[in-house]
Amino acid sequence: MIYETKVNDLAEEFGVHRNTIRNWINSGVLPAQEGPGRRYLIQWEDYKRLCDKYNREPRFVPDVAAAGESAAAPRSPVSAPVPVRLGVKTNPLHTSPALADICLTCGSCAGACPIAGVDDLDPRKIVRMAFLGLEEELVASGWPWKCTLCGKCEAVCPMNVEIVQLLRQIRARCERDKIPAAIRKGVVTCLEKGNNLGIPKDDFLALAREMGEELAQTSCPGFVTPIDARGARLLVTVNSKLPFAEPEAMTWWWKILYAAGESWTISSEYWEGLNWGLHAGDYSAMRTIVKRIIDNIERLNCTALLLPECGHAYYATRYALERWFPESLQQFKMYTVFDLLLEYLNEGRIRLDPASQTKLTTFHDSCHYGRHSLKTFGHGYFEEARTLTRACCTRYVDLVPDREEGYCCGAGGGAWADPFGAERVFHGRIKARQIGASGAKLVVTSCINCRDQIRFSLNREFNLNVEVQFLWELVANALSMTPQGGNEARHA
Amino acid sequence: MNREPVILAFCCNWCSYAAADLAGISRLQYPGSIRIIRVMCSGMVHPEMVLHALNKGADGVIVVGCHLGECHYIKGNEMALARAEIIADTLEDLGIAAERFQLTWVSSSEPERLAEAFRAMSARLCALRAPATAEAADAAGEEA
Amino acid sequence: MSDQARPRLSCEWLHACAGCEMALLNCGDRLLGLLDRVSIVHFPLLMDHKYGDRAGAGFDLPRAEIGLVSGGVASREQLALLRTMRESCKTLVAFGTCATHGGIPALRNQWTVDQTLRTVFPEDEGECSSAFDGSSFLDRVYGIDEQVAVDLFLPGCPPRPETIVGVIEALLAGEQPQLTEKSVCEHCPTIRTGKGQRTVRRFLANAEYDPGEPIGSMRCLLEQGLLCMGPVTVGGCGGGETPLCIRARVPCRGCYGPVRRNGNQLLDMLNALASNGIDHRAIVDRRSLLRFSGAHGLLKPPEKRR
Amino acid sequence: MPERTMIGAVLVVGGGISGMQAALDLADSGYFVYLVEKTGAIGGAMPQYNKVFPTNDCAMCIISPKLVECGRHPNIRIMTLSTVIDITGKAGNFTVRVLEHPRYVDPAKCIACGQCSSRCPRSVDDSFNIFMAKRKAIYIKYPQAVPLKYQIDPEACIRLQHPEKCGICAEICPPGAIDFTDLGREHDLRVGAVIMALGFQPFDPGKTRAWGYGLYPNVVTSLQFERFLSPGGPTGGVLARPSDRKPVQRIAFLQCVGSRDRNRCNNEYCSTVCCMYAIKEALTIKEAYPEVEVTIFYMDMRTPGKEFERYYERARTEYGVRFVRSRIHGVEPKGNKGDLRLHYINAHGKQVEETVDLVVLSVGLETPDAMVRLAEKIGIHMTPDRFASISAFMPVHTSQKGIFTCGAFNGPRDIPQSVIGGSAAAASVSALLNPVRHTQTRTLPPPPEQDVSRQEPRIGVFICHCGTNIAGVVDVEEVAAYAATLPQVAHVARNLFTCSQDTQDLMVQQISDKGLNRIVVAACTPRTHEPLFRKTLKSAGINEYLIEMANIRNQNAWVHGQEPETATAKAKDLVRMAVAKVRRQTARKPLRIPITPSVLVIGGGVAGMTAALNLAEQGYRIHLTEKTTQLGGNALHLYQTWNGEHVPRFLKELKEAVQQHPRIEVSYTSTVAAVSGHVGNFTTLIRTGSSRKRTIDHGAVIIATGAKRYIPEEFEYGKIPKVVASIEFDKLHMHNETRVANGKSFVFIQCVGSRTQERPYCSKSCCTHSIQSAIKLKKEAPSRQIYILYREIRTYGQRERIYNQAREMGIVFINYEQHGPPRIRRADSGVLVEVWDHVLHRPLEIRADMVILAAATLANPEAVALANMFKLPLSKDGFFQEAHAKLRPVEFHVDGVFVAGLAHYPKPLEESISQALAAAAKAGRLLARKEIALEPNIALVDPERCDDCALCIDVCPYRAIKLAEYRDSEGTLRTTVTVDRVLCKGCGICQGTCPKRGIDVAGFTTAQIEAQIDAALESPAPEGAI
Repeated sequence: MIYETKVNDLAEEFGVHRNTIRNWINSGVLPAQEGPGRRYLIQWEDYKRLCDKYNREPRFVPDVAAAGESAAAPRSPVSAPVPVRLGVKTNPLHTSPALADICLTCGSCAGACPIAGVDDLDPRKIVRMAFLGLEEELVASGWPWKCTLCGKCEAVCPMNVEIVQLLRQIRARCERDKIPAAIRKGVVTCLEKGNNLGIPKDDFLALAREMGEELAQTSCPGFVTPIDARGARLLVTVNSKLPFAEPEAMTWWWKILYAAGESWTISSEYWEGLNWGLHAGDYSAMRTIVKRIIDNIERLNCTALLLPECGHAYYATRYALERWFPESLQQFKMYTVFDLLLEYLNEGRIRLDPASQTKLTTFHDSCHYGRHSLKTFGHGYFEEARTLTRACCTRYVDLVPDREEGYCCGAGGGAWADPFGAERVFHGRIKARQIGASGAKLVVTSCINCRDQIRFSLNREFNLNVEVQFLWELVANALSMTPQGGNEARHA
Repeated sequence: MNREPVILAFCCNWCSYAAADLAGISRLQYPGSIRIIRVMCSGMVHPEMVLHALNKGADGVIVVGCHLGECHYIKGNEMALARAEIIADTLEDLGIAAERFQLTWVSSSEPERLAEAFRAMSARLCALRAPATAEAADAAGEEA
Repeated sequence: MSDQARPRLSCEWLHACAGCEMALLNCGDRLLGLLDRVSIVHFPLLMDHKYGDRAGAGFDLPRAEIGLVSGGVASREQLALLRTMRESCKTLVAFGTCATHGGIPALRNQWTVDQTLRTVFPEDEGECSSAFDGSSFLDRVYGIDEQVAVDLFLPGCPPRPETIVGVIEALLAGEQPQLTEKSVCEHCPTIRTGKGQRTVRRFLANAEYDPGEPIGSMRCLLEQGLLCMGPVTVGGCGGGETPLCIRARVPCRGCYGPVRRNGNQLLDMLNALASNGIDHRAIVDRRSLLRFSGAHGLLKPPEKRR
Repeated sequence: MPERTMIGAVLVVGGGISGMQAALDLADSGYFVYLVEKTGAIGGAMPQYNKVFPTNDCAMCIISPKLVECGRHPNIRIMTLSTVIDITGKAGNFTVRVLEHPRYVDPAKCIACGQCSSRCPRSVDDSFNIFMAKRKAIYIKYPQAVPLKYQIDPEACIRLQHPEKCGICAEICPPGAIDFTDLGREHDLRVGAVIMALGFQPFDPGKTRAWGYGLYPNVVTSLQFERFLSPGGPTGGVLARPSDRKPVQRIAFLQCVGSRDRNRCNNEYCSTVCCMYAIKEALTIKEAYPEVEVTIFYMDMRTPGKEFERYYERARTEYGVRFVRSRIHGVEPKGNKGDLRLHYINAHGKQVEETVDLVVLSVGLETPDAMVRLAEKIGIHMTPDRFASISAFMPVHTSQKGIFTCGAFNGPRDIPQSVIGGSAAAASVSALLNPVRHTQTRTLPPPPEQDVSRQEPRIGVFICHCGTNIAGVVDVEEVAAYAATLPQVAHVARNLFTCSQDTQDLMVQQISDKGLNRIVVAACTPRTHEPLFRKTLKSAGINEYLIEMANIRNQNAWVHGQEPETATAKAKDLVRMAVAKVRRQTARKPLRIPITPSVLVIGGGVAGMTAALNLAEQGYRIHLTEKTTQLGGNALHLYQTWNGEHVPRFLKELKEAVQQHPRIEVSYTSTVAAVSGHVGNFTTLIRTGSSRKRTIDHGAVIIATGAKRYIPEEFEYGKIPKVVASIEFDKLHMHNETRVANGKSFVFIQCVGSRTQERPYCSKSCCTHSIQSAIKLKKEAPSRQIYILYREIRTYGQRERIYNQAREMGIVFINYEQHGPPRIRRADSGVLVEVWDHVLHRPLEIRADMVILAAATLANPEAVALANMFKLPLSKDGFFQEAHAKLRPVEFHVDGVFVAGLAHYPKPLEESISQALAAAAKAGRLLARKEIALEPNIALVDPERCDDCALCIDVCPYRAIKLAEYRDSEGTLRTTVTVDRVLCKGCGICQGTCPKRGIDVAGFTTAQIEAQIDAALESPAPEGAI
């Protein structure tokens, strides 16, 4: 039985780009023969296997296969799998009814999840398995790691089942040597060496100073990278990926802080702005990393904190603060990027020129700043992001859907670092489709994972051909650097 | 003259007359030569009334009752059904085309079904007329 | 009373059997009284009377106050005769069911003249056939009221003698004769409950009854499943007593014609059966229900049926 | 409460169907009713609907007679634009402060001519059409509104906002009804009782962006969709996409929007009605547009009501509506052409993405905040779901004595439940205020009637413009001129709205001025409006039956809208036909017979006892027959109601109350042996024990014969002792029998014997019942493993709470619909149950200590005999078939007989009690009249023509025709056909049978029909006739 189709049709069917289909064909993931009229001939079994892989209802079902596939037909006891014995074991995942018991099995979560069906699993099945006590199977499964913990499932659940929490618990229960190597390594390195990539302190400090000098020469006269500036108001962390891979990206924030006349500092120790304890389900690591930041604030006598690059880092830190160090939140103010930028804008400390960006621009919500913050902390940073973006461009368009209903870029929850590239791209197909449909040529986001996924992966896989910027990159480029009396004075 | 066939419709108060009202509410359109006579039940219509109407020049007669089993009066429509057979027999004996009489069921919520029955009957009667008209035309031609 | 002074009675028969005339003669003593009061000016069955120029323009009939016409109209000659009767009589009575509704001869209306002739006089059976070319036949048998205005309808096959005399006497007295407009059932004493058989029994089947008991203890024949035409047939045969056929414990055959002048015995009977849930299709030849009233276009030849 | 301080008037708050029903029942039972409605017209939500399930009746058509009835009832005072501010006093004697907001139009003057509206320059969104159409600032709520009086929307009115501007309406209003100075008024009403029928509001899905409501034009709510389907709606009943008016190819219904959701809203309850209305809307589309693909996305199809399951099945199999068990998480646009994308997981767990043209959100019901506040103010307790808190045993009583409640304010419910609630509340009020019955009501004596039988017909023809409905198509003037040429027509008039109150007055005047004795109204349909005109004739002093209507609107102007000439010609024909018919119309008098003021209640279960007790409190004598030796019926097996109330205690009190009531006589081991008589005067033979018989005379009868339970044949029932039926389990559980006490693992299996091919109906109460048992088991020992194997969990309404509670407690719900029923095997020390999981699609194995089968409720087989005796229809499933599933839920077409409880259909206790009260209300309403007027449109024998051939006797479906014996003047025994005036319903089957026109239904005689035929065919010679 042969399924005859075109690359375009198949791409549409699976929601991926035709490049991805070609990649699959070329790499042998999808064995196919080139047929007449730019069509591909695919064996039904291969096509079925692909559908099964993404658990999609095949569009084409040959009559013969359909007869054998009828779901309503009673399954013969011979071929039936061994029944799951219920009620035999108690379930350690079962810590609260809100994690699974209350589930209506309505399917909302599975319908909303961009990677539902991958590995024949979806959020509903995960919840059901947890509920029915199939914990070992769950922990052994790769799915909780392919999941970006984007929380779309949770947002749509009519019963408020805490699916993300459940998945974190599953991740946490996984043997440490079984979790994806990159994440494990990141956490371990961070704990041992202070940052995920193990960048030595001297290298970092040298680079920071050097970049500061460059900035002073190009656009911010008199700028000096403030390191361990005691008594500075604001402690700013650094995502280790930046000094490692694109140091100039650090300076966008610096330029803004400079323009706003902020009193700020970077810590020479434990400057890492990532917290992969969250992704690893390793609460102890998470706590340790946050404690380091608290220590830095106390040591440098700061009164405010900014984790500038990463949605998850903000979330993990805020979460840890509320959970383990609630008193710290009394001592300093924790800014999101949006809070800080809006404060500058509203107080007139920075001025932005919308004409600096004329491309059709859109904003992509980071799950952690948006949905998760809304759910956990009671406020999602949706409108702030748009206010800021709109202030820096002439033409703006929203992605549909967005805000609370937005889709993950596909690289959250540590997935950018994980070895599940195919699933990550598959996940990102919806984001790519959204961006394509919006017609935007510039995508602005507030998280480095999102940026990287869209900029490097989705752009390539889906021929998006869009520019991707950090929000603060956009802001930095839109800054009107007219001489402001107080700026230098304050730096001096 | 191309006149629309005159059709008398006996509609029962509970279903078909109600459907005819609803056809109006729904703004369904049907031929303007239908004349509805309200009866309480399709079982009220004496076969003689059908013949009388046809003898008096109606082109067709349609009796419309509730669906079988749904008669407001338990079994009036079954009665109408039994009578429809004898009406058909009698029409045959009288040499009147069977198409001129019809019995059909329409519930109070099926205005479209009623309108369609009217339209269909009108069309059937037109078709019936077609050969006759042709003959008449021939005859007229001969006379001329 | 002198012949001159007495009102004149004219009697003519058309497509008829003479039964009605025989019934008139069968009224016993009252006939004598009647003969004293009328002058019979024309009565072909009883007395020879020249019709005048048969081949020419028409008939020459004497004028009369009362005209009785029996039989339906089946031929051109009968039609001409009827018209002459109409012209010559002041009050014209349709006499007997053939005159009022066509009667038995109107059973012919089921076929065309041609078919009738070919059936009755098959060509290979002698020369008789050639004698009838059929040209003198009308297309069907008519009740006389279909051709001329009729003043009084006196149905029956034949009408009851006493009723005939009663009608003539009433007319002589200048009164409107009282004829029942109700059905045979009116004076039928059989027991009716409204709960009948659901089937029609074969015609040959006998009614169930106790011969020793009076008619009034017999169950309604229709309810017994016998095809009794009583409900759709105008009464009068029993003269206010038990109808004649019922007296003989056989079902009414419908010989007085429909209970309402314009009624259709076939339609009414079938409707009565159908309404009562009786399988009317079990009737072998339904058109035989019009055996007495096939005129007025109620029976038609098959080819005319579309 | 001393009787002398009690007040025989009642306040009904809310003019929806429930409130209207309560008002009508009370007003006819001898109480004066104030019907307070906050909008400008009564009717509530129903007028907005296109059709109603499962009968598919046109909603407007079935409600409009009730609207009119309320509108003209001498003992109902409708107060529109009014709200209750405060209630003080106590049961029997309340003072209610009502604020009447200004209408700015004097209802006494307004003739509803519509000129104001047509000239009003200000258009605003019409809330009646859910903002999909416009209305003017001066408007009527809907065309058939009662009262049909215009009102000004002060927010929209230019004049009221800017005193110097506009005011056009006041300038042109013919009767000068506009009054911009109108002020609000406060009324203090003194009443003995209050009924709160506050109703509901549809959930607003715009509160969240997920469904795209308000973002994408092709996402609509079910109520909007209802308006789309409605012929009177914004599209005139044509289905088109809101965004581009293109035809629709694919429609998706999303269920549970605003219901069963604690995330996007706080409505945890099930809204009860959405499944059925979605099916109804789907069916309506499929009927009109069979090619449209319709999909309903749902969690559980909740179709537990009578005939609901068949409706669902019909939608699925006959009409091809697709049902997908999957809750849709959200709606996204696809492309920019208006298409919508749905992504969901199908029953097999596969991902599916679909594109549809239109998404219909099946929005739930909720109590408006204002109503919650009002309830709080007057001290009515509310449930966590924000509905009135009621006991299952007293389903229309609020926490405040003397204040009753009904309709959707008591929890989400459908129309029949609301109607039942309205009647039940009326019954409860009747019982409370019985001592002061008839003290506040008034009866208007009819004017003396003149005898027109010897007069030459003088026919008055009134031709209605119906605004532009008729006059916009038909040349009314021409028709009027023509009508004047018809013989015996003495007067012709044209009216803008013949049905308006002012025209009625005019008609009365003209009948007297011109000496008219027969009336033709050429207007709309007699089905809705004839009663109105009859009343007018009556008040003009001529017999109310001397009228005929020519239906020139519904059956002419509206169906030939494009052909004005044809329509005008047809209108003439219709008028001529009506004139021909009315000429032969004769005066008729309804037969008035006294009523025996007692009621026979058959069946001593909760329904029967409730009805008996209420009627006894209403002051009537009751005879209650019970076939067993004790009262209680099926409730004897019940332990608690869904919300945990203790049934045995309630039952004991009820039994005692019934047994001790002086006006109730109970016959045990008794059955009905024979019935004769008719409404108002039944005579019933009761057989007690094996031999004793007695005869009872009664005016009405309530059938409450209950139901029986299904004895399972499946699931090894009867073979494995640990497999038991739920009712047996309850007994074991109540006594804590060892199997239960020691049990660690319990499996409940639902739908045993229900929803099968043989019994395609849902037994309605089993889901709730099993869940309750499960919760109780779990509460006793939380370590117990409890599994409920189901097909659809049907915890409708606020019962959803216990479903949620059960899951929260860890009870496992497994759906066996897809993979087939569970398999039961005997195991060493218990039972092995194998079933496939509906999420994982894997087999599960449960070692159960007990398996409990939720067995079906079956119709009582004895119903057949009873149905035969009372000539009542039974449904296909053997339950009594009520007169109308929607609006006459306890009545039959046979008058004076009512049904309640399980005899009608399986239902939970509180619904049985409600229905019993409703049946009591109907019986009480009947008996309160003291005598009964029987409709005179019945068969009459013409002795001139009838000759007793007896052909008509057997055809009569009501056995109303008999042969009576009599002796004629000569003393001979003769028979004659007679018609029982009470039994005859006027169907005319006899008339269609009689070969001699010996029997005719008055008003539809053969002579009249013949005259109509002749008149119809009298029109200009049919040239070219076929």
